[in-house]
Amino acid sequence: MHAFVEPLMVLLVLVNLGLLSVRRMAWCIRLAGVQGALLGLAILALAPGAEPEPHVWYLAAAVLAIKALAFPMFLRRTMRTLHLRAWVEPYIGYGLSLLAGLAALLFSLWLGSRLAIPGLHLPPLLFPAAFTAFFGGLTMLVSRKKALTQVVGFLAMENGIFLFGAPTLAWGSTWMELAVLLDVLVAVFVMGIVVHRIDRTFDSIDVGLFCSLRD
Amino acid sequence: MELFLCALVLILAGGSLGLVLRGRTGRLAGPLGILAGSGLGLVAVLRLLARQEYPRLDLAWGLPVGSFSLGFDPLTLLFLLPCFGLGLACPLYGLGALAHEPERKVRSHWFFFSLLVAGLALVAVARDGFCFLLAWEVMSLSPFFLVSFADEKLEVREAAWTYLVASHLGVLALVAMFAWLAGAAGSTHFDALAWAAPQLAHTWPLFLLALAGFGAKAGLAPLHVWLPEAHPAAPSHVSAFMSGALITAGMYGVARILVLLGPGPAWWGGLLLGLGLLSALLGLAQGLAQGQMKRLLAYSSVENAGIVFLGLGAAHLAARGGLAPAALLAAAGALLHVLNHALFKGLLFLGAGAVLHGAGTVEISSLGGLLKRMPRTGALFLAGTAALAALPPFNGFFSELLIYLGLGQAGMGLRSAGSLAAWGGMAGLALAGGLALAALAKAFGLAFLGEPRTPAATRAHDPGRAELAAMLLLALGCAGMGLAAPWLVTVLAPAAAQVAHLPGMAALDAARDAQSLLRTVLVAALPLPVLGLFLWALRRRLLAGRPVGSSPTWDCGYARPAATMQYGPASFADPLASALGPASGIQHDLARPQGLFPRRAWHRVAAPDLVLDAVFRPAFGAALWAAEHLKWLQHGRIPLYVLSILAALVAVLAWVLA
Amino acid sequence: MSGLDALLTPLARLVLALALAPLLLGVVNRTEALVAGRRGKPLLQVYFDVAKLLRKGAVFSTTTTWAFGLGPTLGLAATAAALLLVPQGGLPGPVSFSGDFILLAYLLAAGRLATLLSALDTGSSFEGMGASREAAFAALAEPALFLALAALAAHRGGLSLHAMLAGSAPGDLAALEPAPALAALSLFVVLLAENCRIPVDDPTTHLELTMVHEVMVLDHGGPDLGLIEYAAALKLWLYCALVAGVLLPSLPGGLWPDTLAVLAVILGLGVAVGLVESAMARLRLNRVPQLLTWAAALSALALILKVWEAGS
Amino acid sequence: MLIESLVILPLAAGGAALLTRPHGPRRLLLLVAALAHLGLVLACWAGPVEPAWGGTLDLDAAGRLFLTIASVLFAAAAAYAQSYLKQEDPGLRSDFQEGLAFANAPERVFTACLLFFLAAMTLVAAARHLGLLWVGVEATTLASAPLIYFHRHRRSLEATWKYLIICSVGIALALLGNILLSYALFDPGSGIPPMDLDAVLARAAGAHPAWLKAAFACVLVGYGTKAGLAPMHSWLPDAHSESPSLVSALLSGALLNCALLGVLRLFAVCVAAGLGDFARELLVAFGLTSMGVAAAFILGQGDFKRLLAYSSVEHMGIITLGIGLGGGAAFGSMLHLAGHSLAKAMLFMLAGNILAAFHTKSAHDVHGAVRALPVTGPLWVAGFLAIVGCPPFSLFVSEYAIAAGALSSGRIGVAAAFLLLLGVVFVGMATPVLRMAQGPTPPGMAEARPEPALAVLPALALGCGVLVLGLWLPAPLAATMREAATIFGGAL
Repeated sequence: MHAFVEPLMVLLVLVNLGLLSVRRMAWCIRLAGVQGALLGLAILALAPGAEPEPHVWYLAAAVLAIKALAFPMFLRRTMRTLHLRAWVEPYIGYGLSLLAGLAALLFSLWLGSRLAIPGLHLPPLLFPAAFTAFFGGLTMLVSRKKALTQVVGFLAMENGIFLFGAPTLAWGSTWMELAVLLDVLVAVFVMGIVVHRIDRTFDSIDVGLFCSLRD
Repeated sequence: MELFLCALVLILAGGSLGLVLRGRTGRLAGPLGILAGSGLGLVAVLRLLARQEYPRLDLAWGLPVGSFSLGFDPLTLLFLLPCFGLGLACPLYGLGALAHEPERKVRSHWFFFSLLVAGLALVAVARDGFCFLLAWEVMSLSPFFLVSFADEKLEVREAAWTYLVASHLGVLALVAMFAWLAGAAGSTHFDALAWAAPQLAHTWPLFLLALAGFGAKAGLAPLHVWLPEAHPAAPSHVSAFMSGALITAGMYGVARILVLLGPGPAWWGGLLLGLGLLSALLGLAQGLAQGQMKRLLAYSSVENAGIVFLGLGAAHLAARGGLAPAALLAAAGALLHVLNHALFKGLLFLGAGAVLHGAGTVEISSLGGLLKRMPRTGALFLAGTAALAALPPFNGFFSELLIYLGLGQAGMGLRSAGSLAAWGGMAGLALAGGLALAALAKAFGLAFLGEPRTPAATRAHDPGRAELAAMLLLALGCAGMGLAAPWLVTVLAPAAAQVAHLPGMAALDAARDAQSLLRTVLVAALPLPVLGLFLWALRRRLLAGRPVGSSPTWDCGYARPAATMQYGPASFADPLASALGPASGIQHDLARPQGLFPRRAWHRVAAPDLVLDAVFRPAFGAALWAAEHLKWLQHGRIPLYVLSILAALVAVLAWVLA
Repeated sequence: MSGLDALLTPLARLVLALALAPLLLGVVNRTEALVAGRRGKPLLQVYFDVAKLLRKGAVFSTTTTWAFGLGPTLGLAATAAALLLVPQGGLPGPVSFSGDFILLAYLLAAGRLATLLSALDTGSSFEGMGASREAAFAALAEPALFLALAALAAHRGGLSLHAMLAGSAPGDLAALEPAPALAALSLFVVLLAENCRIPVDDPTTHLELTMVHEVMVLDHGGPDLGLIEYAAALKLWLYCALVAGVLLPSLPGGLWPDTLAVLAVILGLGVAVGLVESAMARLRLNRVPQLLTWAAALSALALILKVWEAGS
Repeated sequence: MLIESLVILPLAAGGAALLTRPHGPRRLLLLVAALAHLGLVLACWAGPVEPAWGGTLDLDAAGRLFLTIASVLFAAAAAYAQSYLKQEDPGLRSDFQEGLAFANAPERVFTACLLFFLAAMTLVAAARHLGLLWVGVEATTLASAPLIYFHRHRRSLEATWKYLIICSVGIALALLGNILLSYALFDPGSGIPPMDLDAVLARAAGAHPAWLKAAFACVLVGYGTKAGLAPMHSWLPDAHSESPSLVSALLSGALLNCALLGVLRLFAVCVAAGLGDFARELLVAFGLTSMGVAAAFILGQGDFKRLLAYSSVEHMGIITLGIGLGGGAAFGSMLHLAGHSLAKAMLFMLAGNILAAFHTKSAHDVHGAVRALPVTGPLWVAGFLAIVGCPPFSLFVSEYAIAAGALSSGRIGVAAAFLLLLGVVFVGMATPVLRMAQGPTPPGMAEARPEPALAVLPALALGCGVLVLGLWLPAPLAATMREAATIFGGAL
């Protein structure tokens, strides 16, 4: 499985950059799903030993089910029921977002260069891939107007963190990762509910409208 | 010690019972508790003073910092006197003055009054820095509630706010000072602090912090700004207590810190002297310009605080220059002035309260001719005025004389800068004396003499018995302290020696000299009252049997004189105010009559506080302005909020890993 | 000098002062008249005036209270009590102690307060005006007086008036040394201000708007005015005695030459006052503070000179 | 059993509340559950507590302290809720700020979420596993979001969304920090240890410093977001001002502490790894920044609930600063934590009463509270004095201890800034608070209308608590605080 790690990481980075540059909501959600799927695969690929242990399989399955299937479905349904317009509506243009993604990549590489542990052989691209996802998600949170895109950004961020934590599975207990996953699941659902509320109250999910609370 | 504790318990119990009980008992429990407690406390203090006993006591303490250590020493005993003395007079006055106020307000009023008295007493006896701070803050907070008694008025609320802010900012300086010193000592006990202070490389920051914190409470310029606001706003017996007793806490603090920090460099004395002089002169320059009696008296408190600090500074300078007798004289003068000031300022504030009650206002421009309508108040007020103007043979003269003598001896004994500082202090004190006379002539002369300027002043009347008794008590104190001055010097000598770090023997000798000197002074001052009485009798004798007519005042032939044409407060102050220039802070608002058919014309004169207007208001305004302009940070946009988190993260990571 | 003499001589000189004070005013008046080319009032005119006033009745304003009587009585009492402290001619006053100048200043202040209150008691704006000016000028004269005395104290090394004025060695001509000379000049200005002489005030004018002292006593008459006039004379004598003390060297001779010398200097000062009054015009009121500040500055200069001298 | 029941009890009660339709019994259930929880927590003080779930749940001194504060506050809030919920109109009504119609969320959901919130906080306080701690903190966010959105109008929705997004981002960062920590503890021999706190502490000495530093930075920013440290505090004033007052009380008094506990747990690891000085620098920097930012927003603040919210930012800054200074200041921080929670909860409850009586959150429009509300008004002033650290309230003791800590460690600049900012905050708070309390009542408002007992008694009780702690610190409590301070690298 280890052979797949490198291409997977490259793919993840590409998906990330894609997330930052797509213009259609549907694609945005789809790419988030793809990211989730790649994450599930990455967990399998990163598992130590020739054949992954059963608990890694379970976790990968759970990740695939939740991140690759449940979230995109849920988000798409939300999009449909809210009759959203198809565009992402950025604060910061796509080109700039992409640049920000590249900057995130560079910062991740720098971070990776500062953080090295003797004896710990992480896949060479793990660090940039995870942190690009993380910072890319944050960039989405910052640069997109729609509440739903912010949820996607949050998901991308979480995916990055999850990816970063994947190698620790080799030594750790799975139940903790499952609990984290569950928490994120609930979080996304709560956010989804609130997005519905926002739409009903404001007739829009443009968070740019959210500026009545300030000093 | 037991007696003292009983007094404290009585005071607090009275206040708390008053808070709980209803009806007449609820009204009376507070003031009676304070009166009884203060009486008991006074007895305890006088007994300890007479026996020269200085007991100490440590009580159980429930906090991990500090300890509940109490103790007496000469300084403590001295500063307990104004607290308990005015604790006898002010509630007595308040009993009468608040008789018709709503019950709920009165009960809480006496509760906070009891906290104030007890807090003040605890400040004086505390022997632990933390315990001191606790008592200090309780003492500082309660006047806020007392000042805001009539909180339905905007100016009262503003004054209370000013007081609260000033006192709290002062406390912060004190917290810093004690925490710093305690950090070096490893304990907050005064003994430990006194032990640790000499080991410190620098004690001057501590001294400056203490000066800021205590000076703000004492009314030392330029930190005096709360006084002229709070005193007019508070009920008069509260102003009297605050002015006579509360601000002595600040003086006590400085004296105590001089004891704790050990003999400091000479410039401390110079600084104290300079600030004292500044307070004395600024207080008078501004006080002279005031048209409101209580504000004028408040500025006079600033002046007197200045005199006390001037004395302390001179004592410090002289002691560092090896002039023990001069140091003792100045220190004893300063300490005696604390007691004197409590008496006459208490008396004058109560008198102002009686005017407020009798005539409905203390705006001098609305008063006049009160001596005929409030003869008792008038006579007592005049006594207070004479005492405050330091006229012999009243008490104020003797304390100022001691300070003058200390300054003079220091001026002759010290060299160069020290000598000039002492002489300068003397000249300044002389100027202050002249200005004080003018200000007081204005306060008494324009309010009590002449013709009433308004109908309200025509209907003025003396207050009730309780109020008069309270004033009489203080007036007798003023006269008695004057006569007892020679003996008081020896009583004060231990405390003075403590403040100036004088060896016991030198202090004792100097005190003995001072006593015999003051006896001579007393004798030399006696011709004034004796001759005065003789001449008074002579005058009556000469006029008896001769034609004595009465007619309106000679007005140089003016056709229709009116009472409002009398010299008013602004016109009286004008020559001095224009001589003093901007220091008096007088502002004219003049609209001249214009045109053939002039409309309204007016001339309003006000004298707002200079420091408040020039320093504190702009500073607070600038802070507010900056805060308003920082508020865009909370703009309401989520993306930017997340960005700020991201920025924080990147910044921290970059700092951590770089 | 025997013990009894030590007590009696100052007392005798005090009595002399009490008796001759009105004469001093007469000398001032006569000098002015002579300079102006008139014959002037008799030298003893003030005695006649006081005596006549004391025999008269009085009219009191309906506005006034008992405070009205404070000015004449306490004013005179304070001046007389202050005179007790003043050394005249090489001898201490009847009462002398370290710091007696402070008592002197505050006794005079007490008299001033009494006068101010009497003036304000009438409720007239003229008298209020006078009181206001008197209070202002006196306040500004105070530091000049204290600084001058401080300079003398620093010069002669003592804090009693006796030490300041007569503590020097015989033959020490104070007027030739800078510090005492400056102090004397300053004291002389204070004398003019405190006694309401030209250039501060014109005691002979009858234009109320320009007066200080005279306008304060407008409503007094009869014995009251008599007491006030006498007190004014005593006050002038007192200040002249102070200035004379600075100027006069201690004479080696006996009691009589000494007494005569001091009387001569005091009366000479009266002539000087008269000459100043003749030679100068009244200052504008708002210039008076400047004059007093100058006097204080002179004394301060004297003091700084002394301190610098002692330091080097 | 004790610890499990502490978590399970509110969970079960919350479930039951969801199912109970009638208002009376459900409100009673809330109170009973709260009191039972408090009783159980007090039982934990009796002696050592058995760890549960294989040692992942255990109460050390810090946990006990944090849990007790949360439980006490919850009990007070539950009592307050009795009168608060009774006053709430269930139907449509008009919003006093914008005039728009809105209704409340179902009370069942509200009550249940309250109880779930308590369970989550208990979990955070008792967690001995960093992962579980993270889960607990995230759970508090999720349980409290519906609480903020109780009044279903636009502004509370906006506040809820901001709360959710910003806190989620923060907590995600904390997760990143935890993962970084586990890498930091990598050892070629045994790999990466489980995130059990004891195991982590045991291996901290051999941690890789750069990774540990990065981990601490992430956790500090992450949990710090939730704890309301500036500049990550932006959600806090909105959420506090728009949520019902009793929720604000819990958010400010209990939730912020729980989030801070997350930071402090990792701080303890840093100390154990010998990186204490580095971590302290960060804590001091964030503490002072929070105080400064809060001071700027408190000055001239016109909304009294936002005022209280910013004051929470300030106090979280103070606590962080105290921990960062170490020594006696760390003890001061623990005491401050308790004092701040009690006082702030008290103030929020009183703010709720004032809001109910005056129908405005503007500090300019409220005046004469002392006259209009005879109990709330004076308590409001007392609460103000308590929160700004006037004696005899306990915050004075703690602020003194922190200032003393700064000075005795020679950090004069820090002490000066600390005291200066305290002064600014005092001025900033005194102005609106006293303006509200004093003066005549607004026209048309009756003087002195008595409040329901349950609307003021909880606040009164909390106020007495702050007062007592300022005069007398019970020995077991003092010992626990001392121990907690020691856990976080301080010593008295």
